[in-house]
Amino acid sequence: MRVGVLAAWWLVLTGLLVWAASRFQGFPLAAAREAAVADHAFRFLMLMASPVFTLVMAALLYSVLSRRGQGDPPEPPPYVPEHPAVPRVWFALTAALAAYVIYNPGLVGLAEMREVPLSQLLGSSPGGRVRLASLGGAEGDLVVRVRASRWLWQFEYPEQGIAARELVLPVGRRVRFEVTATDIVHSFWVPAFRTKIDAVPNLTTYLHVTPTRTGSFEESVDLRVQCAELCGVGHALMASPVRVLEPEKFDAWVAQQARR
Amino acid sequence: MRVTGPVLKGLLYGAVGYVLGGPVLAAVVRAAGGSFPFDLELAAGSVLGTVGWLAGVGMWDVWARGWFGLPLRSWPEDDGVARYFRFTTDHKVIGIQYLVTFLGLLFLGGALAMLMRWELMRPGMQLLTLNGFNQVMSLHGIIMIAVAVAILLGGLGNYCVPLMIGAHDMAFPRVNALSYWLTPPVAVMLLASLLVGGWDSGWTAYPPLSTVNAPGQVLMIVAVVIFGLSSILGGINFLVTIARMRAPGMTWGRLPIFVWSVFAASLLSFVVTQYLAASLLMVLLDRVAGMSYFHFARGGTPVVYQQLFWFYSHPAVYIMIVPAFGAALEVITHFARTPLYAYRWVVGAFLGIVGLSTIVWAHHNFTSGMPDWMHAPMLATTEAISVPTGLVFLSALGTLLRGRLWLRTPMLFALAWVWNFLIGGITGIFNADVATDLHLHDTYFVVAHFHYTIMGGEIFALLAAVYYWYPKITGRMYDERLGRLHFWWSFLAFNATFLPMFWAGLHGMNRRIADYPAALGSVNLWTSLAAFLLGASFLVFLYNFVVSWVRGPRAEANPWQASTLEWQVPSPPPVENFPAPPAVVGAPYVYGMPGVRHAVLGAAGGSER
Amino acid sequence: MRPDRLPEKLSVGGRVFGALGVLTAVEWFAARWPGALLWLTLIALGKTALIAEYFMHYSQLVRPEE
Amino acid sequence: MHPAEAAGRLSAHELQNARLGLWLFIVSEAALFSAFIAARYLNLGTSRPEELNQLLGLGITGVLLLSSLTAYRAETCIAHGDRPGFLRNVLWTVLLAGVFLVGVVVEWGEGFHYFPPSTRYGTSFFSLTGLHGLHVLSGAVLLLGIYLHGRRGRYGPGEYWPVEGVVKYWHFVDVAWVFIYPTLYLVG
Repeated sequence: MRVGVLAAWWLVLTGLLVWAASRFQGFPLAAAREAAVADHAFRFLMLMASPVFTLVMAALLYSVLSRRGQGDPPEPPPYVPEHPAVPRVWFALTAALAAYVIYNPGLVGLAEMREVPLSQLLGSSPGGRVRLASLGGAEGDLVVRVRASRWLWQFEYPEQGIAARELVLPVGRRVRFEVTATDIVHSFWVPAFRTKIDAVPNLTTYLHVTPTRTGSFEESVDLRVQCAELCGVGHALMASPVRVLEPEKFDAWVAQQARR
Repeated sequence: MRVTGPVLKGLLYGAVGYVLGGPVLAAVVRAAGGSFPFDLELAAGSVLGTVGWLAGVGMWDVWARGWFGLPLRSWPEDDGVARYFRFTTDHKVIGIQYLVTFLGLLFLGGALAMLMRWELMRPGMQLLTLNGFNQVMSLHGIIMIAVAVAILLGGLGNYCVPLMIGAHDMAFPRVNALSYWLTPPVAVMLLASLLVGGWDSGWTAYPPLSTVNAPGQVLMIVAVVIFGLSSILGGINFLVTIARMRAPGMTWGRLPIFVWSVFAASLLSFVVTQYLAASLLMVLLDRVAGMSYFHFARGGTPVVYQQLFWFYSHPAVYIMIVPAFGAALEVITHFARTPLYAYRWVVGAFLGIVGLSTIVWAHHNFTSGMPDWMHAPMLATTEAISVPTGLVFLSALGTLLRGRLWLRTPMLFALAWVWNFLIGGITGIFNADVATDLHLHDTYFVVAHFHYTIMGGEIFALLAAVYYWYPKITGRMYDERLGRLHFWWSFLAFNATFLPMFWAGLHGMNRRIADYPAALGSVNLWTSLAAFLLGASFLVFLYNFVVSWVRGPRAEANPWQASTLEWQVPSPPPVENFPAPPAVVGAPYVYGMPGVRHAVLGAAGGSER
Repeated sequence: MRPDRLPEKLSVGGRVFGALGVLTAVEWFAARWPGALLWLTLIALGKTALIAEYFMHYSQLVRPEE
Repeated sequence: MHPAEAAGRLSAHELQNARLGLWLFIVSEAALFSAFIAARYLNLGTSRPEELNQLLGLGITGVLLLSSLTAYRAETCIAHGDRPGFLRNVLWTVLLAGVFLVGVVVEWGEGFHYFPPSTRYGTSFFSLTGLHGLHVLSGAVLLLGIYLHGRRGRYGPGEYWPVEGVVKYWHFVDVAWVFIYPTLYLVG
């Protein structure tokens, strides 16, 4: 076996893949701070995975192209004892790589998603009034109560005293979603925000999102609330449009809703 | 009648059992003024029906009569096809029973997948109703899960493990037969659920949906619990067999790697399967006994189900994939004509996977509303599992690079396994990472990921193993040209089907939906067309499998000139496997070591027949 | 296995039963101590060990002649 | 079961296989109980109602422990060839199992009144005692079978695997209760 040829294969393939991964643009619309975190983690994982992927590819290609035997079956090659260091080095390298990926983007990305320092990752979430809570710190500039039922979404704005069947948000403000369900488990997911949380009966879950650009469902299908947990007959169709507005337009919308 | 007698008797007893345990019991209770919900009627009927089936098919005659001090009865001995329709204790017959039954279910599940892809080919509803799609999707899921758990362990594990360790049979031959004969009622119940409204909660059966949907859910629960029992009994049987039935000299360090993988998977299955049974039984209790585990109106806590369920169901994927690792490495080492590289590290990796897999379950629950403190540790343990898995890759690649490759059909499928599982494994990292998983969870990205691991990983390894052991099992050779055609066709179609699904998932296509936004139309059209090609490729396999068994050229004892024990006896092996216990004297893979042997067979055995 | 050892073996069972009874009594009071769950678990594990060792002959698995 | 096995005649190798298999089965069963016990804590922590009949709970716990002793005595007797002692002790074990079941039924009657299955405590109480009760019932039936076989002259020193197996299973049923009792009656 010629290690040099194998290494050349590996370097060439890695170069190609890293180039492709770093230029990868195939993300859906990104309309929130959380989307940027997720997409960054996604791209970073692609970069980290590239050399691993190409190493296996190179070995596979090299062995198929250069290590094919003659004969039916081929004469076995003379047995050479294994060098004991190889598995140890492999183990150490993969363990180090796994440890790094656990740290970044794993724990780092998780902390960024929650907007908390790394040291607080093991803490549990806010509030004595819920036994189980979910992702995100305690505060929000705007509270939206999300109620899922078979098969529709309802959004309440308790501070504004209004309710709607369409999710309308102001751009640039941290929204605290308080999510629950009236019947069975649903999941609150906006693809353009890259995050979701289950809507569970007898439980309130939390999700924090800061929209970073305006837009609407009419412009991009990614701006929709889509149920992501199988909930029976209407599951596929359980979606609501999302609109992200400039703050003043949002205030106007609130005022208009309040009059109705 | 000689062929179908036991099965007909089993069906008759099963029907009687169902009627007595279900409708008749319900009528009696109702006549006495009690209440007897239809769900309970279905559950009681199907349990008693299964008992009746087992009694009719042979357990009464060859087992239970002894408990009452009566002489045992058995059906007349038969070498022909009839023995495959009997309660037989020969592990080779049971292995073939498993293999053929679950290949049939694999094709059935595949046909259901074709239905789904037909519906998903274009946006809007064409072929199925919304509810019909959910039922087809659920049925596809649970059938394929059952296939993935049982086909490699129950089929090839049963057939090969006793042969590979030099035993005459499994440790508990009758328990082995029971494990198999428990599975036909499972299939019947799953299909019969369509008669009572089916069920639409997917194979995961998350409550509270599964506590309030159609009665078909009850049949699904009973079926899965019974299947779990079969899986537990099979696991115990493998553990005792491998621990205590090895031939003289077959030390733990000389076990073929496939045997080790079966051992590791059995270690998992005999414990964690109980958690699946428990979580589904809780759903059943909610339904039939009015309990409040998960039911929303009675203050239940649905999140608890997800913890218990995944405590089984994540290790379950290792019950599926670890034997596939073993089978693929087995094929790779024989067809690379060199000893398996880093054998001890792989064994350690299998056991490491077994250990780690019990502390990773909550990565399925990142978005479920579980306590926040669970995210970080579960993320870490999940990603740590890539380290032992990496050792499996090291072993495969080291063996390939040091060998002289013999590219026959089994080897081609084993190489495809490396490619497919690599993609499946790497995309798993994206699902283990919270920052990316919050978006990707419950999307087609996950669908693509687990089809790459289970279909691309396990089923491709299964195909490698089926082609590899085909001459041993059937005594005939398959058609090599058709085998290669099947390989290239299915490998290309598989990747064409599932690679685009990653893109669809990233772009907002959630899983288990009958309809999707029109923007996702073209990727779905492509996926559907590729899926039909993939489905069609299996017809080549089916043709090759059936026709070669009937008309293929006779196979020699050892067509691959392989070193392990099962190849040192005639194809197919005699009933008693080895005329006398073989003496194992060396490592399992002794290629390129002149004069070194794995085993010496007894005087009457003879390896070069 | 000599028959004359029967009374001796039976008395072992009696002593184990006595120990189990004492542990159950301790359990009854341990439920009121702070950190009861931990104590109760430890006591239950202790009872399990007694039953597995003396009643179920756990060691037979390694030493078959028992 | 093969007549030879029904009488308990296994080779030493088969006996060790059977023992290991039974132990693995017991570990598996323990996992099933542990799932239901875990659900009790996950669902409602350590809270429990005041109306539990503590005296009855303690009583049936004692009865079950005592039945383990008689089961042990039965196995030891047959191992030493004391058939009358064996039969007497098996019968005592079955009797104690019956007393235990009667106790559970009485407690169920009270339970239906104070904490029916639709309440969160009732859910765990009835499923744990029910699951365990089914094991007690099946164990009692098996013990009865052993008794009937034994009365017809089966089993003897060195050939009593069915007795040993059923008795081991019975001890396991006792161990399960060792965990269920504090879970349902004592914590909180």
